[in-house]
Amino acid sequence: MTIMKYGQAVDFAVAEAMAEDDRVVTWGEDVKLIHRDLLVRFGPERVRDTPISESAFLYAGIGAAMTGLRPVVEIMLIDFLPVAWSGIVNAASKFRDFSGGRWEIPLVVRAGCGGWYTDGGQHEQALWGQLAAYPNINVVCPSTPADAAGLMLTAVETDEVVVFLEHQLLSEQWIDFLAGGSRPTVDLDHLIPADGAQGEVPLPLEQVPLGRAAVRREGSDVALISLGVGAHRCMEAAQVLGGSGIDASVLDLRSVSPLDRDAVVDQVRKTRRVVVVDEDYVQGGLSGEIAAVLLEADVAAAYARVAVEGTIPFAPHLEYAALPNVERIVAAAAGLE
Amino acid sequence: MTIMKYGQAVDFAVAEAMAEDDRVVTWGEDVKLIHRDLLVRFGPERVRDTPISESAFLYAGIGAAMTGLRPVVEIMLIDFLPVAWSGIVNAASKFRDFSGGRWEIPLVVRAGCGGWYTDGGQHEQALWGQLAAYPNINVVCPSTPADAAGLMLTAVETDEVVVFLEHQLLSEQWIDFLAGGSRPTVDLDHLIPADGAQGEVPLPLEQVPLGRAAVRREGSDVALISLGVGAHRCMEAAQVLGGSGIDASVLDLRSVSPLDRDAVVDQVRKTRRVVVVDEDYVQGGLSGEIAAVLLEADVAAAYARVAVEGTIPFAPHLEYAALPNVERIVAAAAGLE
Amino acid sequence: MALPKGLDPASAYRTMVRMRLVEEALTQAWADGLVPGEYHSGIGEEGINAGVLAHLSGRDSMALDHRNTSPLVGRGTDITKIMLEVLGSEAGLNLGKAGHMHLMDPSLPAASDGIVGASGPLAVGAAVANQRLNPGRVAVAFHGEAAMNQGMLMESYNLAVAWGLPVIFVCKDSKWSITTYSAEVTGGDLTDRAKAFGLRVRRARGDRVEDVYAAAGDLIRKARIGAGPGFLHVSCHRPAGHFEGDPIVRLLKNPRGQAAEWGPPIVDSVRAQGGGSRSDRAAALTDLAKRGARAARDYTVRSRMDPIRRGRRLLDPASAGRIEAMETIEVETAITVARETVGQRATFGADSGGAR
Amino acid sequence: MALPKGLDPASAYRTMVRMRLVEEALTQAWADGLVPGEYHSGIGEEGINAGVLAHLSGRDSMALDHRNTSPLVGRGTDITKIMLEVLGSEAGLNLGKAGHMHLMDPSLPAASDGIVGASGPLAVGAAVANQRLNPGRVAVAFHGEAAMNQGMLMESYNLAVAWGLPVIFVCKDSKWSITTYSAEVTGGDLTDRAKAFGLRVRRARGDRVEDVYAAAGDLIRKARIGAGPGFLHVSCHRPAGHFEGDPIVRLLKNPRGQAAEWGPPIVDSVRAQGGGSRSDRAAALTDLAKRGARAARDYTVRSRMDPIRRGRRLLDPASAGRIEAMETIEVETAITVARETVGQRATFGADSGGAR
Ligand SMILES: Cc1ncc(C[n+]2csc(CCOP(=O)(O)OP(=O)(O)O)c2C)c(N)n1
Ligand SMILES: Cc1ncc(C[n+]2csc(CCOP(=O)(O)OP(=O)(O)O)c2C)c(N)n1
Ligand SMILES: [Mg+2]
Ligand SMILES: [Mg+2]
Repeated sequence: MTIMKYGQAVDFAVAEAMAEDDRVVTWGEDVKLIHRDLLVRFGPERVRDTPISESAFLYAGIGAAMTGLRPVVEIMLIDFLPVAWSGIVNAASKFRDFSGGRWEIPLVVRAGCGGWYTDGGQHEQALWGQLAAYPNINVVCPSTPADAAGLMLTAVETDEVVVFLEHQLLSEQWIDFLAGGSRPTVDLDHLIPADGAQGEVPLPLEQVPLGRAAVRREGSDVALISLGVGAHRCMEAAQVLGGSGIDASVLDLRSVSPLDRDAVVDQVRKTRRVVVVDEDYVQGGLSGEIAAVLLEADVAAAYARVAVEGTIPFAPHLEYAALPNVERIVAAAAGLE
Repeated sequence: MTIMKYGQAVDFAVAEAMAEDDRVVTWGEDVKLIHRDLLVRFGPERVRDTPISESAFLYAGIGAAMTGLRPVVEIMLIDFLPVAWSGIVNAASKFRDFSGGRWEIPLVVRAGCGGWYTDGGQHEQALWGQLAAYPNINVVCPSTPADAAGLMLTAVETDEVVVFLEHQLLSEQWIDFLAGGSRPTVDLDHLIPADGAQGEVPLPLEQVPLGRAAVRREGSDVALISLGVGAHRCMEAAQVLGGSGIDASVLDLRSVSPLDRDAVVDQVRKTRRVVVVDEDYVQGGLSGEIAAVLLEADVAAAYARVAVEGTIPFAPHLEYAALPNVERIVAAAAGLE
Repeated sequence: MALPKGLDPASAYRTMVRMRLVEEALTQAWADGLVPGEYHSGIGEEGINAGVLAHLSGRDSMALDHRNTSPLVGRGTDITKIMLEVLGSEAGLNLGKAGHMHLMDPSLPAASDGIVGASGPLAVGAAVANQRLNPGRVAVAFHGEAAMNQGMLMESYNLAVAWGLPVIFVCKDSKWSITTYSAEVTGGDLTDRAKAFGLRVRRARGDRVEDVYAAAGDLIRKARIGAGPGFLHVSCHRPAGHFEGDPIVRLLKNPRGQAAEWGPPIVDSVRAQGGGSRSDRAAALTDLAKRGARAARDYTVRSRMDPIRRGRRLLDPASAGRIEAMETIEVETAITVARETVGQRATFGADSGGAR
Repeated sequence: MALPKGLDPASAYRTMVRMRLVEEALTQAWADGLVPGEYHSGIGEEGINAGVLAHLSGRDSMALDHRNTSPLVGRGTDITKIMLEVLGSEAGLNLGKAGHMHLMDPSLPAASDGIVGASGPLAVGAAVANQRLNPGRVAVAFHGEAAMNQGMLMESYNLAVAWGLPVIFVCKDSKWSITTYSAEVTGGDLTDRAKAFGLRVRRARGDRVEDVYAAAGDLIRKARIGAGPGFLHVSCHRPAGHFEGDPIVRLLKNPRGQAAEWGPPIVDSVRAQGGGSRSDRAAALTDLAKRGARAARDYTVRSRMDPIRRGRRLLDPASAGRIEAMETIEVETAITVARETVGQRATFGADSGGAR
């Protein structure tokens, strides 16, 4: 066990994987500086800066993965992936099937995601709900350093495509970079979940399997289901709800795809009330899928969701109101019969 | 009233709108030849061929719409929109909000979608479920010539962004173009819903509102909810189910976003059983959203979905099995308690 | 032109003939209703494909576009399996999952992508892998001239230069993009464009396999020794149009029939009330007429510019005849097997064979 | 160089001073914790912006990138509203919905897009509309040199040429892309690249507003009369780095402090078992050192290459002083109002003002 920061844990796992396997390489915009610790250990051939050409260097990751490498391609922020969406939808998602199952694509797409630090509607999206639609695309977003390291290790070692989302609010690197967290005049501590930004990481690293949720809190009255920063918001909300005698469980999905259907069903079967807390858009994504899982499993439940209902506004108080904050979660949970 | 083919009805509506309003223009790959009837009536300045540059010419549509034109931008097939996805996610979806509501974007994005005619996994996707996630993006897919014309008229006349999806199996133009329907040796009649490919269109054209579903069949035992070709498959399935004494209603959503929540709730409240029939991928899209709508409205229902579970395979019999065919719908409906 | 060093004309000719025969077998199967969906043949591109492929060996990578049959045939992928795949059989190269736009042969390796422009960055990725894991191996991307307006392809040129990769981009310039005359939607000259990214550029005539061979050889040799990427621009002609059933080809072959179909609505539209001015409409008609005339010119040069007819002259008639006979037997056998496997079918869908 | 015809040096200087003062007011507010998130200033780009803007009038369109404050200031957008928006107030230009990366002023019209490269195709779209609805109006896209590797921007060059549009692409070449030295990831020469698309190309020095004015004027005049699009390449320097709080700038300003933070993990990593060879690691360190040296060179030329210092020489000191005084008053007033509106805040989130 050792204490690590969230971003550090991700890089630590990448470093472990790179040390283990020569075929693991990484590229993306500014990675040489952002991941300078990887650069100086593995050299400029394995840690490459790219031009601002997301389509080409993502597709190149696919091509490289099909030709023997195991690339970790960094797309900076997930908001920029739409520039290269076709690589995901039409290539990464399809080529194994097109080959009749003969061709694996051991590719990790790494990107920051999520908001709360006020960077505007084009730099704080989650987009995980839509990504999860495409066949053969695994999508994960860890909420703690241990999961960050464990899921990254799994992501690099699996022969499948994994979109690995680092929540920007949890990552010390992104907060410094994007929120100007370096300013002594700014204090984001009340927004940043301490347990998420820093925490214990098992050594040697342990893989965290894809598609396995983690129960963060057991409760009998209502299940709060989320991931990333949302999982922490749910913990806080559970605390508040506890104060009014509502006993909430918190399920941290960790993976959006594959989705841990059993865990969802187990929790909600107990509580018969569920609030899905999702930093992604309300329609077309994760929160609806959870509803479908419940109905398919024939679990009758009072259901509510707290998600993003439009463009994330820039002004801090508007942004806060638009994101799934604790107050909204508590209100939704308390409002369920 | 007059009889029109599906693709013809779309072009007819575009022509009406262009004749009405000088600011309506259209561009895309090969539109001059594909929509030659528009070209010869409105001239080469208003009907333009583009280079194969989806990102640029979609974004250009946004820029033009913000500067006084009302463009109908054709992306050929929706499978190619991922190349330009950022234009939807980061611009078309966001700019009205970014402007504080001051800037409208009267843009239609027109594209073929959907399968059944065996064109492989990169040319037959629906993708409507994910598109519906993005704020301020309306998404429609008509199932009849009347709806095709009526929805296109609405799409061109609204000040919002509308993704207008023409189902390729219903469109005589796309079937000729992509399925080689011109071959005397090929007969696709058993696959093409006759009522969808051709039908009555009111004259003068009547707008079909966005976000309004149409009840195609009233029934009391199970609600089949779909759109596009799926609506026709549901009608056929309802027929079959009727034979076994199951009385099915069929709801044709027409719009994926906005979604006609009331119509969904109304139907299922009556039947307490629902099958969502969706040509899009099973996760991350429409079918989950319908489940959420039901749970949010507190409608307990037996729920099943028939959707696409992986890459659409090329071989005709595999493709047929992978798409939401009548047999799958009937089995799903019959399987509900 | 003297034959370039290293070119075995018999082998190049055999490759071209084999490609042509396979394409003809498949286009015939398409016409017979046995190939579902679209089919984009590589007829007319044999000189390009054979000229480039003659330099590839071992596990050099190929990234292909929608005209991928011929390059696979030329690299030795089992033609029966290709045919079965294109005919939609589970016994096909990719178990019936791919179809002709996505033929995949990991054993070469070669991947096809139906998204225009994607072959470029895919080849770049393969080249990164080769550079690191197997120095000396190259990756070749095949794409059309119209694909050069697709951003990701241009991005991939830049990336290839920036990273000094062993990749060669082969631009097959057919002058057409489906029904669009590429020059009408393209700014500047394409070789200038490639040069401006810092690519080493060569040009060749696609109807002369020896010309392609020489130009490609130069670029591929340099790429192999780590001297960076190359761009090969090759002219070609596509007598069959964009795909089988191409409406422009139908128009050219059967002007009356097509006019009967297209004419009345065009006439109605030209006359319709509301819309463009008289000169707008006239300009539109001129546009269409010009396109028709260009198509008539470009689509009918088959025999004169046929790489196979020209390639035949590189060897003596008797050897050429022997090659043709042998290849014909192989291809005939393959297509017969494929046709028998899928059986007769006039319709697609659930019951239309292929499972066999 | 004699002053180009039509340039009013006082007006250009006033524009530049106003831009600089607004940027300084905002970067100070950022440092004070009043601007949430990122802030990319246009300090160093005033010569470019003023030189181009001097040719715009009426409803010429602008499509802007992440450095959009200065062009809006130069076109006359209310600076208090800009500041309120950047400080996150609902009283801002865009009701607090946009923030600094997305400032929108439909009344100009001008749109900003934080997605690198998007300004190009947006301007192309505006140009299509202008061409049809308001001949004579132009659209200008501002973008960086690194944006030229983004496919959609290159696509938009081609589209502009193919459609003969009244659009001008202004490439502000800062040599840097965040922390990446652009030349390291870019093939060929950027003006060659633009030329190869068929764009009319001019170059200018961004520290000389008169030079920019002359080059831009030529391109804009031609675009207005329908003679097609242009590309203007302008050098510039960004002494403040990519954005406020830029880690490289922090390193340059406070080498010891930053070294204390970055050093130990770097040393650990260089020494870590497993990984690259000794020469891989040495190459990596050389890489970083080279980058640092380049930054030290490029980021510290502020005074020598400052467009405002140079621009001041174009008029007599007294007039310059008057302009500075007047603009200072206006900008001071605006930022005071903005600061008072949002109040003090050391934290972002629900309670952090802005609603006022
Ligand atoms: C991104 C994308 N846009 C459009 C298409 C449709 N499409 C298929 S082939 C083609 C034309 C390609 O022209 P070119 O690159 O010159 O190749 P050619 O067909 O002439 O060999 C188009 C537009 C596509 N497959 N992908
Ligand atoms: C598509 C996309 N990729 C990456 C980014 C992150 N990003 C913002 S600015 C920038 C660098 C832009 O460099 P350049 O175009 O030279 O402009 P400069 O910042 O130097 O003015 C990058 C990579 C982005 N906003 N959008
Ligand atoms: Mg072509
Ligand atoms: Mg720059």
